[in-house]
Amino acid sequence: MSNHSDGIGGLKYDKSKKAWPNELNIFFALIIIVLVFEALGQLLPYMKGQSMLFDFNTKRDGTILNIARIKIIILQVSIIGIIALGVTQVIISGGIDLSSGPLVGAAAMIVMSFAQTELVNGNPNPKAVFGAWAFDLPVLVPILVGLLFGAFIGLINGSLIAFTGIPPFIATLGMFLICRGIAQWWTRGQPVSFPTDQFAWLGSGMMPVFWFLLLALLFHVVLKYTVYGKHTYAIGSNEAAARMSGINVKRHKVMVYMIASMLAAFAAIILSSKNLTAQTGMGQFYELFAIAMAVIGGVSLTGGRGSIIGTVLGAMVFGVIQSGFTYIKLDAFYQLMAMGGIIIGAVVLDQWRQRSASARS
Amino acid sequence: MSNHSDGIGGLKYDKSKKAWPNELNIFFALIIIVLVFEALGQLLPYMKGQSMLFDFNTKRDGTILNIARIKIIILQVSIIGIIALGVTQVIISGGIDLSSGPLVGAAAMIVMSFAQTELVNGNPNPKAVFGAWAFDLPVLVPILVGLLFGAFIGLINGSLIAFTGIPPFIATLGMFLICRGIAQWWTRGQPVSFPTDQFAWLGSGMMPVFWFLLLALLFHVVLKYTVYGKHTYAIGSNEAAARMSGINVKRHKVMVYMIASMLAAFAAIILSSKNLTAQTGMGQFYELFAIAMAVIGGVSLTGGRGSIIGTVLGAMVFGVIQSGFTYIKLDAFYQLMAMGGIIIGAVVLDQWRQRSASARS
Amino acid sequence: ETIGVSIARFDDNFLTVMRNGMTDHAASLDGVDLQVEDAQDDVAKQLDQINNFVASGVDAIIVNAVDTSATQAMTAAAEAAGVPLVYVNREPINVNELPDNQAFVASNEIESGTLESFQICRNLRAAGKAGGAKGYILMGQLSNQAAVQRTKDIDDVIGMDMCNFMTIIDRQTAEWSRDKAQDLMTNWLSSGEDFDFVIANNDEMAIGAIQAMKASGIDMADVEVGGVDATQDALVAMQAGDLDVTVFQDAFGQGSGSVDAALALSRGEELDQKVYIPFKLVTPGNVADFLNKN
Amino acid sequence: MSEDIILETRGLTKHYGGVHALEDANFVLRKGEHVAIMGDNGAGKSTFVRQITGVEQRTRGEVIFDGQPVNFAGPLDAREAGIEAVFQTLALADHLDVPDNLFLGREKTKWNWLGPFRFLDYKAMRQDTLDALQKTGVKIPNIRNTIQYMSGGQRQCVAIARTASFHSKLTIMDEPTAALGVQETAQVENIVRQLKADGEPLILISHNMRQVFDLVDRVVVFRRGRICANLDIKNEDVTGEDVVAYITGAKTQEGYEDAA
Amino acid sequence: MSEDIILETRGLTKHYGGVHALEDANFVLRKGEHVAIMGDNGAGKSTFVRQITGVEQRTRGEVIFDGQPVNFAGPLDAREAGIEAVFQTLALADHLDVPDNLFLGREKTKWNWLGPFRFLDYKAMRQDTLDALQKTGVKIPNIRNTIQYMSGGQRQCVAIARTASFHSKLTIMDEPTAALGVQETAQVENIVRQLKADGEPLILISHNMRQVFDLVDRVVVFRRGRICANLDIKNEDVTGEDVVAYITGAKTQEGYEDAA
Ligand SMILES: Nc1ncnc2c1ncn2[C@@H]1O[C@H](COP(=O)(O)OP(=O)(O)OP(=O)(O)O)[C@@H](O)[C@H]1O
Ligand SMILES: Nc1ncnc2c1ncn2[C@@H]1O[C@H](COP(=O)(O)OP(=O)(O)OP(=O)(O)O)[C@@H](O)[C@H]1O
Ligand SMILES: [Mg+2]
Ligand SMILES: [Mg+2]
Repeated sequence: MSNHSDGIGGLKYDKSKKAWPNELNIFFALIIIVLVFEALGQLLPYMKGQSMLFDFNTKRDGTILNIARIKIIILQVSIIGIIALGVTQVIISGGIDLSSGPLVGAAAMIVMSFAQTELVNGNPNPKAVFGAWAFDLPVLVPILVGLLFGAFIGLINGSLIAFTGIPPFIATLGMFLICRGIAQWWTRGQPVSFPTDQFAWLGSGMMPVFWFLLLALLFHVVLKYTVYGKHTYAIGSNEAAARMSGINVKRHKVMVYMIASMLAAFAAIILSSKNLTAQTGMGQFYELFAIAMAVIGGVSLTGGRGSIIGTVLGAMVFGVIQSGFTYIKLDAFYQLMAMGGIIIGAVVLDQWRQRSASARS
Repeated sequence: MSNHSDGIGGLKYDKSKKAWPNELNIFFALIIIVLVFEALGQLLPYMKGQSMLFDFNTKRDGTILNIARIKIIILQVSIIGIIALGVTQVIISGGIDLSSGPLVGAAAMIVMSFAQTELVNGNPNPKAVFGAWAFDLPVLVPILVGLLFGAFIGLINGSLIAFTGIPPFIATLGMFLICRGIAQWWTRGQPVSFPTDQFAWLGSGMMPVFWFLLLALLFHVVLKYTVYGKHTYAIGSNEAAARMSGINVKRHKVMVYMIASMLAAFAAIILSSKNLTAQTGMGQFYELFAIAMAVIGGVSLTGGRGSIIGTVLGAMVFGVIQSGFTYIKLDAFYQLMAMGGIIIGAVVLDQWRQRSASARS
Repeated sequence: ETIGVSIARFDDNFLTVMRNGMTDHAASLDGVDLQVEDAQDDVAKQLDQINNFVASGVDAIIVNAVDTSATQAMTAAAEAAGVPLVYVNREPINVNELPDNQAFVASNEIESGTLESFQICRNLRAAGKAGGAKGYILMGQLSNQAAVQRTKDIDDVIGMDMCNFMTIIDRQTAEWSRDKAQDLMTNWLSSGEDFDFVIANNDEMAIGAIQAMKASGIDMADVEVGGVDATQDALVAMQAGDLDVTVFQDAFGQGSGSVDAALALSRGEELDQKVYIPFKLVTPGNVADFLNKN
Repeated sequence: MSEDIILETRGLTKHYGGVHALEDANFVLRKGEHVAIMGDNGAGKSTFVRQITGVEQRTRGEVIFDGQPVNFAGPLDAREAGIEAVFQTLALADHLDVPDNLFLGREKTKWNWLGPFRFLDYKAMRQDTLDALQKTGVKIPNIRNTIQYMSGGQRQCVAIARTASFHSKLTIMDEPTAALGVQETAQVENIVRQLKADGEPLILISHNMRQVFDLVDRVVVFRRGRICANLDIKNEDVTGEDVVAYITGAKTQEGYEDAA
Repeated sequence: MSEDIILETRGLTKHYGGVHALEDANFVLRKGEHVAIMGDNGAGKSTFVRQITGVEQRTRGEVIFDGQPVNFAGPLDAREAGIEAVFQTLALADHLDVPDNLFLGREKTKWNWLGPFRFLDYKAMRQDTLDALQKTGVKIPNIRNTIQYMSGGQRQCVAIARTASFHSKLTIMDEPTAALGVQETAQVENIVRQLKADGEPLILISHNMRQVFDLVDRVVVFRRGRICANLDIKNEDVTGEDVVAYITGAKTQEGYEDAA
């Protein structure tokens, strides 16, 4: 971009000391975590010198990389990652969305009811929700139903926040309970299973990763280069100023929450397709982890700051941690503790790097 | 207080139009909710004209009030209410505490291990955690152990937030996971049961209510009339200003989180005593409900505003809702949805009253 | 040999006993490593855990399914990687289509709720209440299969001619928790309605209800209370005459049995693909037999 | 009503709870006229501006803009009607950089068929920003830094540049030079003179007597929430001391005895 | 070093990322002396104040206060050492009322043995607040309203009253009268004169030439982050035009050629 026209005099400005992009810190944190796991693999006696990301026997894939592990690292965070993309916008706009986890549960139940197949191994579908008319519908039907449901929930969230002025925490906490209620009420707690092949394809294999990265790219562009993105940052930075500058803050907030809920609903589609079932408990704690991914990625909970790239890296941190724990065979109790410690550590590291960067310059 | 010396000239000031205290709104919301339940009792055919709070048969207590119901309304929220007192301060100081729920689980496990009795129905205690030395200890031992554990967790939370500058959401989310890990690791998931009689007394009958109201009174005074309280509000209102005014912000934050965690640990003592057992899953979602109680009670999530009276009323809203649902025999699915709706509704009502109050004047 | 284990929930009392059965048994065998993971009641997480096990190159996988209707994707994942898989405790929905290197060691969930409510029905008849008895149902988390199934079992029993004198005043969820059950029961008591039985989806909730009833001075001899699991706390309550019915499931045995099955599969040994472990009814009459089992 | 009135308020009143911040303000501004509002701190000047621009909803009274009674729901409406304002609180988004703030709410864009997702034309905005800032005389080492750490005067100049960059039917400036240095103040005063030359009307709030006498045609004095004087300083013989006397309450103009 | 120096900085420097906001500032203040700092917007004046008061940590350089090299970890340390400051951003807690803000960090209390839980003496603080505000001449209808909605000038007077209420070894005021009305400005200038009479030293940042010439003994001019002139206006023959020339860079004083 233009280089010699960014200032209009005044103080001396030393271009070589440009601010260090936030995302790099997270990237370093990620690398450090990987290195720690690799080191543990070498040091722990019972690991017998195994590596996390490499596979020197090349027994399975013929490459030196442990492809299976690299795949699962990103696969297992793709779905929460999709939610985190929406949550990122919500937080940048100064809000918060607690309803995304339960929304996943409710949307999955509803979507799957429209994606069922008639015959399972030649027998009638034992989990049928509706009558014959709802069997083997084209895959677009459940997708549309899901997105519409998400848009509807987002519309309510957004309207409550924009027009009644209640705190986003409360509006989405209320919606949290409502969505859990919907999920359980839909089939009175019974799971819904056996989707059509078309539907099953959506979340099969590495498809979740594909969707995640595609959407991440899309929303990276939207947040960084469009008016929608700029207004999202402006509202989160100073809502009163945004209003005084002539931004239609209310309408914009409704949009932000609708998009976030539609992303959560899309995550529900992919999730139920991946698991070939929908269950009322699906999506538990997803809202917390989606928020945590965003925050680890540098999104500020007071609004106005953050990026999609950061959130994607934040998601990767979780992926690496989860796979790393299984890889070093950590006990489940210690996993929880270590996960807590690493989340804190990653953000502390980020803070510390930011500070020392500004002190050094 | 002094009445004629609050201004020094300038505009006309009309004393009769004093701002309407926030707490009154919540009180009205509470009354409206009660009235709705009473009306439902009259209107729903299967309720046969029962009343929620009154008992015209006076068959059990000899009074016209349904004492049993009034007791349970407050009893069932007392323990989360104790947590909410601490959370109130944390939020007023501009922070948030997500770790209180899991802290309850971990503290309960630890406390109960020091409160076990030797003989159960004449047989040795089948759930013994430690050896003989830990049986039938004086009740002060488990209490002190619990409070120390809480203080320790709070110290870590507070220090992380104050000294590393990471967002409270992340510090306490990390602690959330760590505490869940501790709870499961303590006995590898086994519940701990059969406390001494002394310990069992702490949370028996209406004792939880007693503790809740006592602590509420204490913290009402602390927040409103002491330097500690004033600084808590100041930090939440404008942290930079508080620092520039010479408040030791870091030390104060550590205190706030320590007190909050000690209250959560105390809640764990009362809870495990009430249930005569400690289990790793205890306290699930308590953090969310404690925050919701505070926010319904008018505590602002951006800091600087709120009161203990509000939080107590917020807790009562939850108590009334929960009892009301059982009273009108609402299905569990609808309970969740209705609870979500009522939480939103109560806060919308509050917002709306505040606005119309300022518009009217 | 390394075996990856995914347990539906770590903070479930029954599953904890089963888990201990696995670890204790594995520790007694030479060269067997267990890697136990907590699926936290999340089907998706469980599937990811299986994939992580595959990436780590484990020799076999044991799954305690969060949701028995979600087992198809797990079977497919393990089959594709060629890793043997054993389902434990909960019968997978695709039990009849399992590939050769998969097996299950489980109980039929329908038994537990049925045994429990039928025994309550018989007790009520014995107490001379066949003319009509009212009661409450305490349900577990509604997102959980066992809760849904056990509640349905109660309805089925009441649907039988022999037990249709029982009527349900109200059914609510206490989410498996003693505390919530205590509060819920107190709420019910405050309506002042008379009742004869309380059927809970697990023991913890039954104990919570008992604590609430005792606190308001109800004589436990007048009320039939049933739970499921036969936990230590429940057995003690039964000895004290508070709890009337519970159902024992050999958690420890299921745990160790699943480890044996997994080892057999990974070594290519012959094995019964389906191992059913029956539930057993526990009443004050035979409580002594179970005291040291779970 | 005569044709050449751009803004008129009748009985405009605003109470905040018990505080009567603005009481019965009758105010007229003609096309092309520059008027200063003066008054003590807390006299209600900014409150008056907030009512006109729709930032707050008035307690009662009428606002007539460009011949139409108006009732702006928010500042967006006011801006669309043609009122540009520099608020005392500046209304800047702290985490955005200078061009973003300057064009907030009316970004230059490409591919407008994309609706809310149309693309920003960063390059054009940056160039225009440099031009607009030049006019205020402020110095900013790097306009792509976020605005949160800029000095008080730099922030104020960004807010002024924003208003000065867009043509409008009425410009309102609430203490625009309060934080400005000597040079910057002179530049901003030049901007005001340019507006006068262009015939654009202006309401200027200022505590600076010299500035007021240099720039405007007429002074309206607020005291304790009421208008207490309306002084035609271009044509009548009014001194700085007179104005101070009105501000402090030593004098009250005929016709405004209510404010005494 | 002579005994009568209260504050001295040597080579004080502050960089924010690439922005060199303050470069090699050598500054001396004698006991009882009143010095003004002037300079363009963004020249680094507030940055200088923030380094002295420990609000930020300097990049390099030394600060010697009252004969001791100091390195304040935060404003609390600076205040305890005896430096009172009115910051340009005012540092007020929006949700508290006027007495709370005035006494923030040094409340009047009872039952002090309760430590951090000692009780506030609201009544005494309210009375003292009214007295302190009186001195600034500001009018506030109800001091028990929260400060968030008060006018710009009211907020500024609260910040000034706070500083003026407590004795100190050094007072620093960053543009204290920027938002003030005519009367209030006069009152605040009286407060400054009183400090002079009491022999308390002062650093005053101001863009108001008249005010500076009325009040202080010496003017230090900042330009582009550096000190470019040190003018003894009491004893030498310096005019306003001279000062402006230094500010704009038309002139540079001998000994400060670096700043050119
Ligand atoms: N939202 C509000 N709630 C309560 N009081 C308010 C509110 N806004 C303003 N006030 C009060 O109204 C009065 C007028 O304020 P205003 O900001 O209009 O003064 P001003 O004339 O602009 O003063 P200044 O010259 O200091 O900017 C003040 O006493 C202020 O405290
Ligand atoms: N935290 C910061 N990060 C980056 N740049 C900063 C920061 N603080 C100040 N600056 C820059 O340093 C320069 C000096 O700012 P300072 O506030 O000291 O100016 P000033 O002389 O007080 O101006 P004014 O008269 O407008 O108050 C400005 O260009 C400002 O943008
Ligand atoms: Mg004003
Ligand atoms: Mg400054």
